[in-house]
Amino acid sequence: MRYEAPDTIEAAAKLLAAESGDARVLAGGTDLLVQMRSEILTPALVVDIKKIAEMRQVKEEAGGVRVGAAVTGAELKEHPRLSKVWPGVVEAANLIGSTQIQGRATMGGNLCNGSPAADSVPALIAVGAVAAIVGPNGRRELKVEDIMLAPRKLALTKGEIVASFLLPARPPKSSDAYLRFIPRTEMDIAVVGCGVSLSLDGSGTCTAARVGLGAVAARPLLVDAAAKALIGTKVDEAALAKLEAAARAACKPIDDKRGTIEFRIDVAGVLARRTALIALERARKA
Amino acid sequence: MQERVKKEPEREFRVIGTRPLRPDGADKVTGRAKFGADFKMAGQLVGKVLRSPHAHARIKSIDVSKAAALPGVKAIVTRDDFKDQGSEFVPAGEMLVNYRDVVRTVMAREKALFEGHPVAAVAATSESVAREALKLIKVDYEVLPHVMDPVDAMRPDAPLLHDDMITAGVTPAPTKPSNVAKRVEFALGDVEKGFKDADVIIEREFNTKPVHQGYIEPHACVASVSEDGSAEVWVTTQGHWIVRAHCARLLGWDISKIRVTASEIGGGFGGKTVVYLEPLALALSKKSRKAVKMVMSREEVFRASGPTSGANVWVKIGAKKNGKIVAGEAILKYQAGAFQGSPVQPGCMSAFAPYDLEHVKVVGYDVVTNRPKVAAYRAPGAPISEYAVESVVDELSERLGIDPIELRLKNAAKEGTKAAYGPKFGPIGLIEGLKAAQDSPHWKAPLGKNQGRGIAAGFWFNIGGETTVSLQLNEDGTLSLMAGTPDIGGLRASLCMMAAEELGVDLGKIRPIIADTSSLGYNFLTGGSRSTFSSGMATVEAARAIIKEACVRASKLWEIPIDAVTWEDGKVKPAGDNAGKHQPMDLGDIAKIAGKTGGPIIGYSAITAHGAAPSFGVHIADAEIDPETGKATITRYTVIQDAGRAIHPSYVEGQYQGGAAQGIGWALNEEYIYGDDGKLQNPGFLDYRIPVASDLPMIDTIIVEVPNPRHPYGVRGIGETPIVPPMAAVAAAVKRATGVRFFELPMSPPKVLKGIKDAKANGGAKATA
Amino acid sequence: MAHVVLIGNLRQYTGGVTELDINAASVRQLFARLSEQFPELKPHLEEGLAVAIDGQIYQDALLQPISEGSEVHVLPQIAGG
Amino acid sequence: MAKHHVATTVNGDAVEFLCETEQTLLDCLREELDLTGAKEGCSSGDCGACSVMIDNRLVCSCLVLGVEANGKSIETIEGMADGEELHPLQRKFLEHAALQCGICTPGFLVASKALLAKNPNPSETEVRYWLAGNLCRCTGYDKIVRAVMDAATEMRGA
Repeated sequence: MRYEAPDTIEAAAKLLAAESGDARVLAGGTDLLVQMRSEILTPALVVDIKKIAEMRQVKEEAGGVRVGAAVTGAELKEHPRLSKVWPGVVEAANLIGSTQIQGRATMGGNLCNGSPAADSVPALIAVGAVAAIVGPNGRRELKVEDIMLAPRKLALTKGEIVASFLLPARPPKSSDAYLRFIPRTEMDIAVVGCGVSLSLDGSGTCTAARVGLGAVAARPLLVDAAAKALIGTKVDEAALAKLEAAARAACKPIDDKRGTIEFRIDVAGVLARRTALIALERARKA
Repeated sequence: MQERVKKEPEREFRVIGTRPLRPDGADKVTGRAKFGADFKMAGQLVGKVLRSPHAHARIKSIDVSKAAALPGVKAIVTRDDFKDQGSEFVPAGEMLVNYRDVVRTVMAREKALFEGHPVAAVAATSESVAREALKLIKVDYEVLPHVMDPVDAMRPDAPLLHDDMITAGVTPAPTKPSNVAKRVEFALGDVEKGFKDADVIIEREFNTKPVHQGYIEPHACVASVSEDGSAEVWVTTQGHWIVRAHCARLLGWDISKIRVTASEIGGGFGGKTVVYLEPLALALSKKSRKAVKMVMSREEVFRASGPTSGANVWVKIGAKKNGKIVAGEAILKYQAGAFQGSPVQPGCMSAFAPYDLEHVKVVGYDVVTNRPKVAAYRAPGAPISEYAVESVVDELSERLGIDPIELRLKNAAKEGTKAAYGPKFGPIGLIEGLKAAQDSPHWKAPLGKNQGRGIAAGFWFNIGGETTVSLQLNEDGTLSLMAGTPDIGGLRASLCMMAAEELGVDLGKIRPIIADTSSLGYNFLTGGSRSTFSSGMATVEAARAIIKEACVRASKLWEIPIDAVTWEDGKVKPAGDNAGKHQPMDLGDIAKIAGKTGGPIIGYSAITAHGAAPSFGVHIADAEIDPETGKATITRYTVIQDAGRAIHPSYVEGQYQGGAAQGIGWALNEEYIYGDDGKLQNPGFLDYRIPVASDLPMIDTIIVEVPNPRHPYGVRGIGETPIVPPMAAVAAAVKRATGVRFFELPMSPPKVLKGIKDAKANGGAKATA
Repeated sequence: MAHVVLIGNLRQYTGGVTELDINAASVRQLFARLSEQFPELKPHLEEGLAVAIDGQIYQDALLQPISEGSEVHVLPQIAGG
Repeated sequence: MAKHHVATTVNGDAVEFLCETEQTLLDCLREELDLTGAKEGCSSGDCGACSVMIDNRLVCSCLVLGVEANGKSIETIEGMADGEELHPLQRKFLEHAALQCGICTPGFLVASKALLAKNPNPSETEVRYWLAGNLCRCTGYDKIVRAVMDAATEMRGA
């Protein structure tokens, strides 16, 4: 097994594209190393992208923020502005594993690991994050909700790397939140995850909203019907009831060791309501 | 909160009951302590095991030729390297062992009986070569239908694991084989008669899942066999003499040829009382003539080392309106895994042990299934049966409108009570424990929204057994203490404290070690909550032997008769003025003259310790339930238990708290999850969910001390009882928080939420989730 | 005389007898007498049975004295985790 | 293929070792450098027994490749005591009997030290959540949490 640690993203993409065998990107390694140890993956090439400056920075861009795909959860939490403006994204990223995992795990890895239960993905979807993708044939952009197609299956071609996420600017009185359900208080994979982002006008009416759901289908979902339930309302009881129903209606979960279909559908509604209320509270104060 | 409740006025002790630092502490906080996988021998090879991917399959052939040809592969062993053992139950320390089954557990023979069952082992120059070699071994399997659960396995049409298994304990003996290894029955009085007198009868069925001990240190050993056949094993185990006995038997070697050294042990809880890797490592070492190191991965620990039984339990209890229980009956079906030997017998014997009953009947079935053979786990068998009985007792208290502690006080076993398993109890602390619970601030504290409080009692027998301790008086008056029961949680501290108390020396003057099997006489393993009791008893005897010899040496030196010298406050003194004027001598003075007055002074005790006494516990649990997700959070917890006497209270509290935490995991989230293919789906700490720090509250303890008259310091065993009450206590708390009673473990969120919803749907009817 | 109670499955080897009085001054003597009286019980007495003499459980204690009028229970051995 | 040559700093000392790409930092510490204080409890980042610091960041060394350590600064349990002087956390763990078998102790100590460096005055809840990635099966965590909070108090000079 070869190990390479290039310092430009183009070089990384070339290495990945040129490898005839299985080639893997090493970001935090918190999923890759586990899969290698249990021999689920036996890559011929591992490309460590942590030496690529562009992928390790957080910088302002067009009123929003561009977050390098290899920035760790711990670094996101320590960033002065992120937690204020995109608290949901930061709390989601900080739910990925333990404190130890936080020191390594990245949102790029969380997305590209291709798990429908990835915590940061519904939160990124909720805030309308757009991923910058670099490959052997140059750069392109993809909405986060369009990247994962099915478990372990991404809309990336050979050699393509998610370089960064743009968290676009939002109007004042906007905020977001993320909640997940797990059997314990920590250390579990989400049984259901929900991200909600919303904006209010001066009168407190919801002018824009996005709802992302995780672990309830083969891929993380952007639930338009759930957003519509909120937009144009004061996020009152009636709206929340609609939101719950819409969230549940969007679920196409499976029975597995982490939860039943019935349980996931139930809890998706519960979390959507609870997450929306947190986002609402934050937007009012924003 | 830590409290102590004493039955008798405190005896005056200098050391016992204090909280000194443990003698092995510094090495454990600096990373210097050597655990199983930390030992290394020059030129050692890496040993790895090839395991069956099937839950049940006939092994038609094993071809190792390609693997053997791989450069770096030094030895391969399969079933052909272990001679078969006859079916014969022999006492091998830990209960009775049938070596026909042990040899098949270590290495599959005719059939692979569970996913993860070893079929071959390789020793190679590196981890990667060993892994490569395993891939090159070709095993031809004929896959057979499998059966995973005891009730299914008992059906007449169930796939048979052993075609010669005739149920024992049934007369007349069955003519056809089955998966039921044994039927056991314990009865007192006449239950039918008892139930006739009952005003209320409650009958319930419970189901529990297998749970793993979950020790953080995987099994590991290093073995080295020299050309003359003498062997060294360095291993993490609860009993190195047991490892020696099993290895000698499986390999056909003399016991004297095998020297086993116990490393520091990273948790066992019963799971490290058996052999898995050791015989393989020895066989590989003999073949390769190099040291071989074997370490299980966490996945192997879950797939192939013994959890405790999952079970189906039926309980029927009858009582008078005033709460007096008149009869108790239970049927226990415990899964043993691939080979017979579930803890159903102690499960039967302990089921009703906390109560004074005239009429009891408990029937148990030991059932084989296509899972790893169960191993002991803290109070083996008791947590399952007592969970079921305590849950019915709790329901009885609701039905009769009697406070659950009052109901238990009305029926509690006390000194002189004929135990449900036969003999009369000596002095025990159950009533003291129940009263301490009643008086505890926890029991009186108000509850919040969606919270409920539950209580349950628990019992474990505790044992003694073969024990040897050697205590050497060194030239400078310091002492070296050699014990043979591996120290899992502070044993060395307790032993030194008892020796220091006897000898009147400072704790720091005694250096304890856990000796290897060639340096000390036989010791049964650390288990059955015996180590502080038994090694403590032997330590006291050894200390007294030193005192006796010290007096002899002084009398010789002073040229006065032995009865004219006496031992007082750590010194030998003339008994009285008529004995003449002599300067009292402490152990330092005695040590100086030892060589000139007859030679080195050693206190030695080799005993079979008798007089172990049961320990009763009472746990109080508060649970808060999220009614929308069914998630339970334990918000407050108190453990009350009779320790006899706490030698080092901190480590007694630690046992109480640790057992409670394991029980809470058992109650709420821990379970083996198998697919229809008979493969384990959660062989890791990610999805086998043991409690993490943020899941638990502080765990308060109340140490009740009703001394055991048969131990020099009143010690009872205390390690096992703490895991018995939690499941029923938590279930009772969940019932009171939700109004729904659950009859299945674990009470995981999907089950609890479904129970709450079903109850709403049928207007509050009881869920049978 | 000691009053002997056979616990659990043992009655299967004694033709249903669960209680009897036996003249024995030690556990060894008790086991010998029981073996003579109930040959089927012999193998079980040899491997892994415990006794409780007036409530106190003894495992592996052949030499343990039994005093006149004691109540002796014969029961399975206990191990533990 | 040829092994990687890794030059790094461990507990302040410059060290070099060779490793295969597959080897984790934990493998390298234990097998190449004979630093066996960090333990392997799961090799999947779920138990925290292998906790170490890399460039002042708390990580599971079982989820880091040995080759990634090149040029980094690593701290392990072996470097925690100051000569003969135990670190306050080490002392408090002993005083509170916050260990039974002790296999998880090095990981807990390294993680707790990282916590107190970041937050000298943590609440019980903060301690419990920070340490949620360190499994202990013996103690029920009670005495560990008490030891960490007591050490924090002492270190604050309060």
